[in-house]
Formats: sequence, C-alpha cells, structure tokens
Amino acid sequence: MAEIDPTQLELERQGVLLTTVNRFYNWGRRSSIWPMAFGLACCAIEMMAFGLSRYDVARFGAELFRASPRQADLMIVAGTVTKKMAPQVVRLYNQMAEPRYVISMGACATSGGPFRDGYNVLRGIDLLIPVDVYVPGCPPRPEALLHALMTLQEQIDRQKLGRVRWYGSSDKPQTSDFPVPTFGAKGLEIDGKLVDPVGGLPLLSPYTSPSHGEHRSGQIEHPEIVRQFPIMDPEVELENALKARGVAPEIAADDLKRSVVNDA
Amino acid sequence: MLQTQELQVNIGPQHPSTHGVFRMLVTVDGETVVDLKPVFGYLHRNHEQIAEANTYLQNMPYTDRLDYFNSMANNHAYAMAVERLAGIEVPERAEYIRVLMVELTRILNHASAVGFMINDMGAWQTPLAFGMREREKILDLFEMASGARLMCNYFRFGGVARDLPPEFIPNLRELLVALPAYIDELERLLRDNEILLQRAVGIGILPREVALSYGVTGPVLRGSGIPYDVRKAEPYSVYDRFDFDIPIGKVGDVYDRFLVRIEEMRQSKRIIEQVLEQLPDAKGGHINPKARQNVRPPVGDAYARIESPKGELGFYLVSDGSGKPYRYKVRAPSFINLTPLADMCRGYKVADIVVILGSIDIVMGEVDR
Amino acid sequence: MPEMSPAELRARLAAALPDALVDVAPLAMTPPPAHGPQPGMFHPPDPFVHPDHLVAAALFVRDTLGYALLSDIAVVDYLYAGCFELVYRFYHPSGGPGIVLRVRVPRDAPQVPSLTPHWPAANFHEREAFDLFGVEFVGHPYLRRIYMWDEFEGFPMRKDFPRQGDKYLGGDE
Amino acid sequence: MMEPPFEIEIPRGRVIEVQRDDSRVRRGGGLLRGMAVIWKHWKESFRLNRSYSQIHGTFTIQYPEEKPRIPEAYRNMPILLYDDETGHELCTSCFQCERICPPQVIHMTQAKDPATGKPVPAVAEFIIEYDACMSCGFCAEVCPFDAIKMDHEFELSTDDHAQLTVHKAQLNRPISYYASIAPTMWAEVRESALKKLQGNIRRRPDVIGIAPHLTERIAARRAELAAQAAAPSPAAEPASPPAPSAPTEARKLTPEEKAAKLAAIRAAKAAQAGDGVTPSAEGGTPAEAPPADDKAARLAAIRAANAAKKAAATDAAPAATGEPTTPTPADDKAARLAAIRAANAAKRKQAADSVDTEEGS
Repeated sequence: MAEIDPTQLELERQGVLLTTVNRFYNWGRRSSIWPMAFGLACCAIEMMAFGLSRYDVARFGAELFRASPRQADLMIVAGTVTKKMAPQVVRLYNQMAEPRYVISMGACATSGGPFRDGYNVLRGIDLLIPVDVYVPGCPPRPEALLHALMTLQEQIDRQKLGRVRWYGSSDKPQTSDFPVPTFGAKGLEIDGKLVDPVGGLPLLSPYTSPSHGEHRSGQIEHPEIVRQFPIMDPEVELENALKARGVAPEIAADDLKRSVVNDA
Repeated sequence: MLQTQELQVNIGPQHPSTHGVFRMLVTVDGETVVDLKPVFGYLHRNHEQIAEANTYLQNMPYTDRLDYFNSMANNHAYAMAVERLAGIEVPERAEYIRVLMVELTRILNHASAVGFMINDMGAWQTPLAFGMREREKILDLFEMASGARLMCNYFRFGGVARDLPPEFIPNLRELLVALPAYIDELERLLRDNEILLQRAVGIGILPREVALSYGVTGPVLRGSGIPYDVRKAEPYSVYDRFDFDIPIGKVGDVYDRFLVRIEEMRQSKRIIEQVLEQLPDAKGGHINPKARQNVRPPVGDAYARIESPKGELGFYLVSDGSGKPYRYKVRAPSFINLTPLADMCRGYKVADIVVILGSIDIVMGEVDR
Repeated sequence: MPEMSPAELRARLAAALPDALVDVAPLAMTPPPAHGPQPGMFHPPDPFVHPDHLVAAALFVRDTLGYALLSDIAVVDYLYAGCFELVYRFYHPSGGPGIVLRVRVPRDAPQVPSLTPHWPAANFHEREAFDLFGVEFVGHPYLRRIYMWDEFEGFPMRKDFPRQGDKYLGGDE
Repeated sequence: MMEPPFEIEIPRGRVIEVQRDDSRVRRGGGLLRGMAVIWKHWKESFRLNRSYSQIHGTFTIQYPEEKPRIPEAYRNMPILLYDDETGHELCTSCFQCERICPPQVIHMTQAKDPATGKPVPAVAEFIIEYDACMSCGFCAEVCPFDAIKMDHEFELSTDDHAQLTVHKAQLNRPISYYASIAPTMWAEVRESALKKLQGNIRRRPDVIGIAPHLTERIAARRAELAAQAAAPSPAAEPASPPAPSAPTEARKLTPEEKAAKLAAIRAAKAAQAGDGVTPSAEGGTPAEAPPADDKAARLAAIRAANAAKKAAATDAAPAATGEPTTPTPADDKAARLAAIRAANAAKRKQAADSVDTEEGS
C-alpha cells in the first residue's frame, strides 16, 4: 500500500475540512460521468439503448456521449475486444484524461466471453487496461449497465481527494502510458512477449482492482498465472483428452502452455 | 493550375460515425474522395472456427451474435440450413411464428438503420431516438417470447424454443395499431427534411448493373432498382402464402435506400397482419427442443438463405456425419454489400462517406464474424 | 423463374466448354473409424470445374445462362483427402434456385485463378478465402489479409491450425 | 457484361417504385413538418406511455426506483435450485448442462459417498463462470431434473473480476424463489421435478446433496433424531444448535439409525473444522478455497502449494484430497494423481514465489 501522510490520515479521521471538500469533489465527478461514444460489438446496441429515451441515462448526468477520448471520463468497453482492436482500445484509454474510469460491459469484454477460444479474441480487456466495474451478461440489460454506473458512482464516493492517483500521491503515480501491444506472428505482444499466451485458459487478471482503483501499477505483472478452478484438474484431464483426440503432444505442450505431466 | 497533393486519411476503427469498429483508408484530394480501402477484422471473433468446434445446437446462440440487430433472422437461416441438412420437418405453426419474428426484426432493424443513417449525417441522437423508440417495444415482445432482448436464441431445429406466451398476441395486436402511425411519423419527420435531401439525394449512386455485378443484396440492391428479394425469388418457409410488395428505388442513391427501408417496414407490417390471420392453433405444433439436442446429419452439404433485413443471409454447412459441422460458412450480407463501397464513394466528399456507409447499413458482427 | 438442375448445368457446360469439367471420385472426409459404421462418402451432384477453366465457366454461367448474382464462395478444407474445395454459388436475378460450381485444388499448392478482374463481386470472398485458408487467387488485384493483421502467421481456418482453448478439448459426443 | 433482365415477375405482390418527389421545391416546409412532429412529442411528453398502442408520451423507466417489468421467460444467469423443505438440491450432476454449454462455462464434480467411494446423484462442487456466460439458456432447457434455471437478477456488476466465478453456495436458490419469479414455468415442471427429487434423495447418504448453508442445521436435526431413537435420554443430545424443523420434515429425512449416527459424527467434525465446507466436497476437490479476490487467491494457492509440498514428502494421497481422516483406499491411480497434483502445486508455488520476489524488488 501507499505510504500515506499520517497528518492527512488524522485530518481525515477528524473530518475537519477535507471530508466536506471530498464530498463536494466526488459529487461533482459522480454526477457528470461522460462516457465515450465507443462501441465494439453487440453490447454497444444495449449501450445506445441505455443512452436513449427508454432508459435515459441523462437522469444520471452521463448522457453526453463524447466522440473524443479527450473529453470523456468513462470508457464503456462494450463488446468483444479482438486482438486486432486491442491496441486501439489501449491507445484510446491512454488518450483519456484523468480521472478516467472503465466499465467492462458484457462477457466478451470481461473475459472473452463465448468467443474466448478464438484465435483473434482477447481474453478480457483487463489484461491491458484497468477496469473499475465488470458487468456480466451477454449482453447485459440496459438496467444492468445503469446499475454498473451506480456502482461506479459508489466507488467514486469512496475516493479521497488526497490519495487519488492522478494527483500523484500514491506510491506509484501513474504517469506513463499503458503499454500498447503490437502485432506479432502468434498474437499480441508487449516487449516481444505474448500477452495472452495461454490461449485457451482463463487468466487471473493483473488489472482487476479490488482496491477500487486507487492504485494501479501500469505494468503487466504476471499474465501467465493461470486461474485455478478447484474442481478442474487440468494437468491430468487435459492430457487424456488430447490423447483421446489424437492431438500431438507438442500441441498440448506448446499451444496450450499447460504444465506437462511427468510420469512419476 | 494549383498544385494539389493526395492525402491518406484514416477513418476508424474508433469513429463515432462508423458502425462499430470499421476502418476506412481514404485517399483524398482536398475534400474529394479519390480512393477508399476498407479495412476489416476489428471484430473478427472467429465465429466460423468456433462453430466447427460446437455441436449444431450450440451454434444457435452464436448465430445471434452475427448480426446482433437481427438475431431472429440469423436463427432462421441457420435453423433452415440444419433442417435441410438433416431433413427435419417444421410444423406449420412454428413456421408462422418464425415469419412473425423475422418480420418484426425487419421493422426494428430498418427503423434503427434509418436512425443511424441520419445520426451519421450529424443529427446526433434525435432521429436515432425516434428510430429506436418502437424498437424497444418490439424488443419487449421478443423478451416475452424468447427471454432475451437482443440475443433471442429462439429457434430450434424443427420448431422454436417454446410457444408464444398467452400475453404475446394481444400485445402484438396493440403494437400493430401503433406501427402505421409510427412509420408515418418517422417518414414525416425525415422524408421532406431539406437537410436530409441535401445530404442524401444524388449521393452514393450505385447503378443497377454495377450493383448486380458486385453481388450486393437486400435494400441496397433494391434501392438500385432490382426487385430481388429472396422471399419472392426463392420463397422459403411460408412466405409464398403472403401478399406483399417489393419496393425498389429509381436512382440508387442514399435517398432511395432510405425510402426503400421505410416502405419495407410497411410491407413487413402487412405480412405480420396476415400471419396473425393465418396462424394455426397451438395444438401439437411444437417440438420439444430436448428431443433434438443431438442432431447428427448424414454426410453432405446444405445451403440455406433467407432475406435478412440486411440482404441475403446464407449458411453453408458441410456435415461429416458427426454431431459437429465440418464446415460452417456464413454468407454475410453486409460484408458483401461493402464490396462496392469504394466505387460508391469515389468522387464524393469526405463527409458523404459516412452517409453512404450508413445507407448500406452494416453490422460489424456480421461483416467480420 | 429459371430452374436448372446440376445435371442440366453439367450438360450445358460440357457442350460449351468441353475441357472445363473434371470427374472426381467420392471423397472421404474423416479417417475410417476404428469401430462403428463408416460414415458415407461426400459426393455432391454439382459439376466440378478444372481450376484453369474456372473463369471461363463462371463467365459462361453469368453471360450465357444469366446467373448474374455471384452469391458465395465457400472454401472447405478436406484435410484427410488433401484438397480444398471451393464452392461457387450463383443465382439468377429473376429468382429460382441457384447453381453451384465446384473446384478442387490440392492442399499443398492451392492456386485458383481469380474472378475479381472479371466479376468484382468475388473480391471480398476471395480475400477472405486467402486470409483464412491461404488459397491463392492468381490475378487478384489486392490479395491481402482481410481480417487478421499482415504479420499473423498461418491460416486459421485450416483444419491443421493449432486450436486453443477448452472448447477444443472435449471429446466428440 | 450482360444486361440484367429487369422484367422480373413477382408472385403475389407488385414491384413498387418509391415516390421520391425530390424535384419538388419545399422551401423549408419539410423542416417545419419535422418540427411539428417534435412539437407533438413535446406536448405529449407530460403523460406516461405504458401501452403498446401509443406512440406518444414518456416511456422512460425510472430504473433504480422503478423496477422493470421482466417477463417470466427472461434469462440472465443460471442458478441452482434446492428444495425449501428438505434442503436437498435438485441437481444430480448428470453433466447435461456442462456438455451443452456453448461457451463451456459450467464445471462440476459429482459427489462421492465418503464411506464407499461410489458416486452419488448429487453435486459436490458447481462452478459457473458468470463472466463468460452467454445467457443462452440451454442449461436450463436440457436439465432433466429442472435443477438449473435462469435467474432474473441482473444487478450483478462488481469491481472484482474473481467474484464473477460463482460457486455452488452463491448459486443456490430455494424453489420458492424461482416459483415467485416464474410461476407458470415452474408450475409446468413442478410435479416431475419434485418426483425425481424424491427418487434421488433416497440414493443420497447423510448430508450429501443438501444446500451447504443448510447442511449443519439438517445434520444436527438428524443427529438429534437419531440420538432420540438410540437412547431416549435428552443428555445424549449433541452440543450443536437445535434445529427448528417440523416433525413432518423429520420423518421425510430420517434414514436408518446407523447412517444418522455417522452423520452426527461427521457433522460434529465439520463443525470443529469450522470451515463450512461440506463433507461431501472432499471427493475431487483440492485444498484451495474458492478465491475471494486476487490476493487471497494467490495466498491460498501458495498455502495450498506449501501444504501439498509438505505432504508430498511424507504421504501424498491424504493431503491432496484434503481429508486427513479418510481412510483412502490404497489406490494406485489416486496416489499417482495426487503426486502429480502436488508436484504441479510445488511448481506453481515456485512460479508464485518468483513473481513475489519480482514484485518486491
């Protein structure tokens, strides 16, 4: 965690002035979250419905879909992020000004969804940029997206003026841009390394933000750690399945990047 | 003579006026488009490869996500292809329900397509709000019947997932009261609008010979004056039992395509009324979807096409006798309708590109698949 | 509405372009199973055209027979038989069922003459087939990858492209 | 190029050419007509539009205050049903849903009888990856026991990705809940579902197949009954909290004495362990607890890896199955499996260690 000035902590505890300022500051930001007009796939249609008369996001002060990332506070990643599109998404995120938030809308943006086994599909946008709110659903109802917006507003309410990352008082102020992946022969690469090397496996994302997004490193830490399902026994069952299907062991070893079973 | 230089401009993949993530590499001379190269693949989510790893039934919800405005139409084409491949009969009531759903889909697609096209002209959101308004009510009906607003997943091989709920037909009849007024209102709002005429008349002309040679289908082809509609050309399902007209355009410009869409909504409404008249009873018309979980068609291939709201949507399936398709190919109308885009845009201004693109009415989920 | 059966089309083609048609043997799609019945052989009734005569045959279909809508070009990878099959589908603007021409090319040297210079409708179909299957269309004016980026290696829809993911691990039902 | 045939016959209908009127001079009249439409809408916007036959009026749903009218058939995410009365889950782990799931997000293991090692028609662990679920509803459609149904709850947004991998405890809903959201759909299947459930309960020993949060209560109740049957003195009652269950329920639940006694012992042990994991989950479950969040997951993984490593040195099998008291049959295969698991866990741990050091530096 970041080193926080004890005086400030004390002040916050006393709630002298900062709390009021905080509340005012957060109220201002939560009531005018302007999303970017940025649709990727199916969920974008529900995102439009969420902006139009039936659901009317104007009631939340977020109806102003901005065409430029420079004017937007919120990026709703609405739809499948393909590997071909991912660099652009990161670039757009980099172009947004702080404070900026990301809602990952729908299954595809969150984890690749039904298309996660495709060769051109990124398994979740949180591999590349930090995500504040995830909305499951395929596609989520517009109400679900409104709920996500309210969740985001709650998160904003919890932020402290003195500790938000864009004022640089966190231990790793995020000054640099997020790395934009490049196209490689097998997939997306950052610094010559495959970003989504496991192909078919769900990943534990480095950018999930349980601490409500106040602290983000901006570095891809370890995308190679595989999320564990307690009931899955990938090492054993995978090999059997592959053998049963007559798939060559080198495919099992190289393309699935799962650990090879040694006969003990 | 002034020295000019050609300039390359990228429009997209993130651009408020491109429908989804579509990129165009435009060569301009001043404001005039000299050449245009579409770049695809920003939504290429490997539909066909994943489909070959799925069983036949598992592909049904994936087809929803092809053209995500018209999931019912995609379902219909795919269900027809598998039924043809495996030789499955469809009960009559199910056929009528299918037609009903697809025609409702056509109305909502055209309404929002018109809205989007005007949106691209610069009328930010207001016409779109009109276009999407009745769509919400149709989506309510879809949700009632199938359980989802967009991704209906309603069709099954040899029928539909479940019968219409009892409240569906009364609500649909109420909606049919409102539809003509709604379509008239949309037309009144936009049709004579001088700004729209300025932006649409004489823009993006696609002569009919050219349209035919490019293989475009749907409202784009009909806007160019060729009355080719799969519902009439090769009647499938129960379309041969309905009276409806084929609207065609005169010139083949953006305005014609706009008018053709408006008129098609009226014809769809006519079809729905006839469906409601002829709809057979619910007695024994439905299959239990559980009975057809594992379709294992014999070795062979089949192609089925329908008139989706965007054009001719076809599914080509090859079976190797197993429970999964050996080859699954989608003939996506909006992908092919983009072929003449460069020709349509050449010589017009940069601002016209987005209007022309809007008039083709593409959906990237289907273009890139 | 014009209707033409595959046999009729074959006769018309044989009369007009005697060299174009080839006879092909029924094709096995999968290796014979260890047990259980052998699945049937694939032998569609449509005429098969030699790749060298494809353009002539397609133009014959369009200009003489009037099937002026090139609807679809589908590539099928028959890995076990070692060939690609290209399925060209044409429709008549007056309506009626379509006709199909098929072309088979070997998997190791998939070269087909391009229809695009003569018939622009083939443009994106051919680029897609090139991108996903690596079928080379000789004479195509702009044969580049359409979906994947240019640096991408391999042709993902081929049956021997390494598949990734949980979906591909389950056995056949 | 051939001139296309433009005389095309259309059966049952005409070809109509659209009326363009684009040569007519409008002098702003079109704009005014459009404005009239907008004006009409503004004028009418002060009343509500709640009917399908109206095109005017406000039809905004004031969402957080006003809940949307969701039709019965609506499907968002799958849930698992359990019987209100007996606490038994309807799921028998027949794997139908796992097989049909198009994006393959359903994972489950079958429960095993700890005494005999035979599979029981009940589910030990059930995981659905909500973050990849495509809401197609096939799982609910194919389920022969009507155990998996589609929920109407859509307020699922969270800031924690790992929470979207949902385990059995969070998936369980009582039948009464489903009957309240989809009354007619439940009424259609009620008879057969409950009948099948009764058949399955008979094949489930002790508390296997009971919703996890009810396990203790029901086990305690059973133990109480069993104790009453064995020795009619109130002193023999175990220390676990008394269960407020009706005698009718008890009759339905009571198996033969022996099983009940066994259950009591087991339940007591489970309570001692205090981890809330159902004893039935031990069959195929490695020691890791479901990850609550990132850090905890990593921590758990490390802890499990450590445990596995330690165990691998001494005795591989019991540690890997996470149930040291179970007399594991000297099964070759199981032992090898456990060894592999332990080795992998150790490897994983090394990887995690290296990551940690990297982070530290």
